[in-house]
Amino acid sequence: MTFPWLTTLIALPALGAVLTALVPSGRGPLAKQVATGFALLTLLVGALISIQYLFDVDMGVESETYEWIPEFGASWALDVHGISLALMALTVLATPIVALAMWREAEDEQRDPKAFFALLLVVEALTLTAFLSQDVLLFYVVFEAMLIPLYFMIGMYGGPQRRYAAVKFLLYNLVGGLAMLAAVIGLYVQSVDAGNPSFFLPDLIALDIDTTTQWWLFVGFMLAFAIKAPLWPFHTWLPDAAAEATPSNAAFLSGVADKVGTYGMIALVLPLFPDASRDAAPVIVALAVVSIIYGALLAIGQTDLKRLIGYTSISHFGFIVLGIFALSGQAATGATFYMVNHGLSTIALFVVVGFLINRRGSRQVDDFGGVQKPAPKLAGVFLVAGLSGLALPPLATFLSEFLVISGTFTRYRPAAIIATLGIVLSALYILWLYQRTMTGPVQPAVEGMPDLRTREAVVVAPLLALLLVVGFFPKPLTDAIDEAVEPTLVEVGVEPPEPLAPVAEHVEEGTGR
Amino acid sequence: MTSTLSALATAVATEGGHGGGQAVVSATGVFDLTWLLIAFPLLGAAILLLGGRRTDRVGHLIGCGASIASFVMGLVLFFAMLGEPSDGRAFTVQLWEYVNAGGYSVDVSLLLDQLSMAFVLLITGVGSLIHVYSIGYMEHDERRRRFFGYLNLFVAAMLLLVLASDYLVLFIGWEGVGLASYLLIGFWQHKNSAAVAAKKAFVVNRVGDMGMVLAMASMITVFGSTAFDVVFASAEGASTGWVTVIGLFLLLGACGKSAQFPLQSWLLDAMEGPTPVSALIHAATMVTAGVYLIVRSAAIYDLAPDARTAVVVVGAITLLMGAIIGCAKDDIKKALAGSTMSQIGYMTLAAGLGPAGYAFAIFHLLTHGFFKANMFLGAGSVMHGMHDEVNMRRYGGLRIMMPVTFITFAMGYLAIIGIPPFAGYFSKDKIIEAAFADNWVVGLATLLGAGITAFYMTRLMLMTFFGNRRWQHSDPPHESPPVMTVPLIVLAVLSVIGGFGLLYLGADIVDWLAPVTGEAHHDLPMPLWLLITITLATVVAGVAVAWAMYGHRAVREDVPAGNPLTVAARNDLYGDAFNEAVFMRPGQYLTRSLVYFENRGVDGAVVGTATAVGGLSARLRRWQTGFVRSYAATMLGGVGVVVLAMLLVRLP
Amino acid sequence: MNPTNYLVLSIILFSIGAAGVLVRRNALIAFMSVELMLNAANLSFVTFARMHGNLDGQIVAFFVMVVAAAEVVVGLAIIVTIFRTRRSASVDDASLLKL
Amino acid sequence: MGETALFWIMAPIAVLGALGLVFARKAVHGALSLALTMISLALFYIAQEAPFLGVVQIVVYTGAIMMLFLFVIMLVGVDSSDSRVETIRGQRAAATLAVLGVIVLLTGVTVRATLPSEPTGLAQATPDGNVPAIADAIFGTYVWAFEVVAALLITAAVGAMTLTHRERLFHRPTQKELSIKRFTEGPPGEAAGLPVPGVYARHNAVDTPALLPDGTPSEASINRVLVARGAARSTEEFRHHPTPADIEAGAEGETDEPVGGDDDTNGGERA
Repeated sequence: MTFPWLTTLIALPALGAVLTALVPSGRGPLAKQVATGFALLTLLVGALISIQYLFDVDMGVESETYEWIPEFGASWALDVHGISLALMALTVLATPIVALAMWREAEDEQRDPKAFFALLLVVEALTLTAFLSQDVLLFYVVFEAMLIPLYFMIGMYGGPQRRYAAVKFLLYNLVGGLAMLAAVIGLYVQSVDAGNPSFFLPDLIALDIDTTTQWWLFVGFMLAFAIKAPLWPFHTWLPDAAAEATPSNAAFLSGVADKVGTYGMIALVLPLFPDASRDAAPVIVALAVVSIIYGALLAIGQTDLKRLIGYTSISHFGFIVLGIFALSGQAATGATFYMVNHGLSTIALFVVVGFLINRRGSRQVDDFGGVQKPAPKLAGVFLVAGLSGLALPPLATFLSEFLVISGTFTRYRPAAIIATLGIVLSALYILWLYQRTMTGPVQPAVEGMPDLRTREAVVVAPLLALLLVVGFFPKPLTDAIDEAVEPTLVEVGVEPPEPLAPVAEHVEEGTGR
Repeated sequence: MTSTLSALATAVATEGGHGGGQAVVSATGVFDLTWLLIAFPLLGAAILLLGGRRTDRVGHLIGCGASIASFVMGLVLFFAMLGEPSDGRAFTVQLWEYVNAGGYSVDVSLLLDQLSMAFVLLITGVGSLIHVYSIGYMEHDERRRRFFGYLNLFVAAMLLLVLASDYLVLFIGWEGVGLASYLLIGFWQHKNSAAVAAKKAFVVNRVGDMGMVLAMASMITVFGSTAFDVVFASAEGASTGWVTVIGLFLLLGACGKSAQFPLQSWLLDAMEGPTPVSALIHAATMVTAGVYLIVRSAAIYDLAPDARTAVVVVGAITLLMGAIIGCAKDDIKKALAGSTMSQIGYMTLAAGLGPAGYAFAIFHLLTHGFFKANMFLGAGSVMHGMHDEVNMRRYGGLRIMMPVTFITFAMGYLAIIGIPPFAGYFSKDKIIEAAFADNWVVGLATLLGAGITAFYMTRLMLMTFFGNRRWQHSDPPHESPPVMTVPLIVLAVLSVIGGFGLLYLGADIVDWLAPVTGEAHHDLPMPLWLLITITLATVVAGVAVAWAMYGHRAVREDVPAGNPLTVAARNDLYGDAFNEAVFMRPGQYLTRSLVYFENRGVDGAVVGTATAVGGLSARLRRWQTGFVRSYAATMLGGVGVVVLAMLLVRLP
Repeated sequence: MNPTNYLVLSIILFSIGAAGVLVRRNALIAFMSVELMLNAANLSFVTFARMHGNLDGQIVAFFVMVVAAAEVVVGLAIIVTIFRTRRSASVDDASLLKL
Repeated sequence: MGETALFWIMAPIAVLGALGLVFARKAVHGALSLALTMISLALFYIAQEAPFLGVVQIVVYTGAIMMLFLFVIMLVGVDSSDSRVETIRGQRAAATLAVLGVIVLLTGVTVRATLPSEPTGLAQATPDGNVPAIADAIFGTYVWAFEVVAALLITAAVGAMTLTHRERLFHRPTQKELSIKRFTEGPPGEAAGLPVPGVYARHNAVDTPALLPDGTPSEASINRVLVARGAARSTEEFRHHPTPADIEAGAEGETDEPVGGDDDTNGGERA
């Protein structure tokens, strides 16, 4: 019996949440320290697990299965593969950063920070469970349970319209969850019919479900994930939530928690319903392309900083979904890689925008102008975060976007060409935003705006540094992802496209490609 | 610098045979250190940009040091390359594996061959001179350290661009120079016009990047790789349709970066940046990246005649457009920018001519790098002395006040209009020859371009350095300090001897490049002497017309109304107006209507559903009377239904 | 005698009890109607116990009685409390459980 | 044979009792009809080999539960009778529909079911007789349920006490305090206490008002509960109409105001 590292990884933030909640009220700083401490501990364990899978060092991490509801064949089954590894790493990394970023947000709203930090850890624990779960019922339970802490985080600590945004967020996702519940039950019934009642993912993947049933179940799962992800036209909760939640909360929501949706698509939907996925891929690809362009155009048209970032996320989620349903190894690897990069990049953007809003006391783009002059470092990190948002090489976002586009190009050429327009539009919304807020004559209201503080620098620096380092050396991560993506695509039954032209012989010998 | 060239020439002289597709070998010895070329400026940029205020005092020295170190490294590599046989001068340096996804793998590796060597020397050489020049030019700017950081970043990215051995890695450098260009155009961020120009440059370049991305995606589809060796070696196996598509996509990318029609509009606005930036990025190096791309992709264009035709057409259009715009501009930098567009049009055109033109494109690129950098820096020197005045109608008679600037500028002037034996004569004449050999129409376009070039450059010279003094400063114009004039002198010398040196001192640049680009001989439709005579006659005619208009008569300080062509040229031939009417305005309407649609349509549907459910609930609420007997009746009815349902299910 | 007769009687009593609950406003009568329904059910249990020769039916009836006794105690206490505050034993007067 | 006779006699009685419950205007009548039904059910239990249950039915239901109902009915008002007008719209229709539905449903089930025409009987199940067998079951198989039910009963008893208990908010005045209060605060006419009702030969009853010395009937002399129920007789009926001679006599002395009734202040004492 080896040490249950994966369960420990989930238990740590859960324990941290309990301890944070137990801190006597009025001792805000202590609560924050406890929460951040546990987030860092989780990061340590997460790093240990990552090292095993990224660099092939045996740390004794193994998949775990414990009985949960044996009557239904439901179990507490955890495992790590490349896709979940990438997202697990993102989650454990993002949480302490977000915790540090929201250090003063609760106080700014005149509220006790205790609950805020405890809820953050709860979301972390649930998100990690979702990424590591090998049991569909467990996945469903945490998928839904995640809504509750997020609902409170948006509804208690946000802007003036926070209740509206929180209810909208909750209702939207509950609708999706309902459809998914029906599909989960349907899936279970399939396993019962096959004589092996189980919620265990590999068992379910091994089932041979007829195409019509697959379609229904596919629609149930996809609706939930498309709302969560969010995919056009199920996206309208995100801009509201992004605008009303506190910046760090919005960062965690769209940077990490929403990845459960895209993770579900690639890790559950594709292997579980290969025939339906193959048949529906053109539709989903079309929706994804619409998301890309639509999100980008709306981002251009926004006047609210946080809403703008929210719409950019919709555009980027479009790329991720496009990559998943392009059904080529390259695009799927790119999409998973994109999830991580988009997480880092969006968190950086939201957090920096949060610094700005916090200083100026306004979310309107027009209230800024010439910030670069009084606060050059702030403008610098804003620019780098923005450049990661527009996928500028060598920042890691570039490679993922390129892999998605080129992988899609091998199968769906018109879709890939239209999606490429997103490259131009993203440059337009980011740089136009930068131009309106950071450059030009200094507005009287931003004169004397303080530059980046040490805590803020500590928050942003690791994100940007990671984007750069991963951008230069993506191979360990993409290899791990690629390894996990390949069997998924084999399950779906698509052949990797062969090059159209025969590769010249001497090259093949010469470079060993 | 001069020693470099003579070394180059002698080296070329010793080199014999040629033919495309030389063998590429793994680097050994000093070639293993090729990465240092990029590492020096990259390190410099990192120190300057992350070092903060601590490096303020020595920032410019670090910047120059990094650039010069890279240049020295380039020289070392160059001499090492001379020691190799002429068909064994291509080396790859494998740095690290970049990515392997779904069967597509990329290595970060560098390719050092004759073509990239020429670029390395151009970039680091001219770059170092401009770094030195900037010490003086930016002396009074409080953000000088940052300026040097950006310049170093640019040099590093540009070197990565020309040294990459994979299109994806090339693209990283490609975007890196775009970023540096964005940062440097918008360097004076407090000016709204600078910020807008920077954004415009980046966004227009991104349109070109679409082409790059799609070209790479096509390569992956067709060849399964974007590595130069795989793509070039397998190109013959691909269908002509695909090769043409790739060629057109690459052309789109090149158009963006090199400001070729239809993506030319950003270059004139880019003059908002500090003048050394205009010299380095927007004249000598970055804007020529498109030409490099086309020449580097020779293997693809050789197989795609239609794509080549497109390149020629684009080059010809841009060459004339740039020249016409250059004729009408009163802003000295914009006039030079028009000229740059036009000259790059020449290079693109040459590159589109296939193996017959590749070498001449690069040749002209190098000489243009010398004389255009010279003239931009000269313009900067003039502006430096004229308190940042850029309107030539406020200049006049400056040759007395700024003798060094005048002389060096004149060298550049004579080079660009193609007066023998200055550099431009050799390179441009070769292109005109090749164009005539290819096609009459294209040849006439290049000839006409040469005439117009002579006209607008003469106009620029006359308005700036001759004629009546139209400036009213209490403080008269003064010559720039030596730190600025020395680079000018070096570049002026190169403008004089560059062309001759590269072509005749020893041997031919065409032979030097032949292992990379291949070689083709062309037959002229007329005797060579006749063509040279015609060309020179055209140039002289252009000069004469300009003299008649601006030397003979006094230059007016106010702007004359001008004929429709002049007005059109002043408005950049309505390129911006076209973009605004066709892309910006409809785009704004689209965005606005989408925002409306989002709020009313998509979100409206959602909120409407919620409201409908709410209304329905309000009605259903009336069932809740509070009367326990009603509830009991409902319960009994419910029990009945449940029992019935159970019976129906259970009973047969 | 055919035991089905008892069952039919039980049905009739049960239905009358149900009707009493539904139509009578007086809380006491409604409550007594509930008791009638319980008794009707008990009759069925006892009948079935005899019909199948299984004592469990009687045991269930026994428990029903005990629970009914407990229910009556609490129910009457509630009725008395309501009567005290409202001076009325009509169930329709206590209709506050609504929006 | 005997059972058949018993059934056909007692079954109509049981149904009549049930109908009486539903149609009785006064709750007390309903309670008595229900008691009738319960007794007949007890007989059915005994007839169906369940003597223990039959006895329990009589003791617990008829004896205890129904008495409890009667007590509460007395508390609420034994005489009050309900109106038959239905106030909830559609309630009667809904009730009819639901009840008919249930009848049809249950009858349908019973008729369709294949039931033995002769009962098996409990002889085999209860070799030692009914009561020991039930004891075996309750304290054997169902002992857990039995214990839970016991707890339930205790809880119900405590709950009922808690529900009906009224906390005294004020100090309850003693008789002594009340009489002191009468003398110190009340009108002098009431110092000796309120008049007692029913002082006539004709109506020696609590529902007739007392006549005060001046001949006016006193409302204060009648119990409030009777007044509230409308069971008290009218005071006008007993008013003494004075003759002219009386008036003269009255004019000589002071005319006392008739003792009016702020009887609420002292009502508590009489009650």
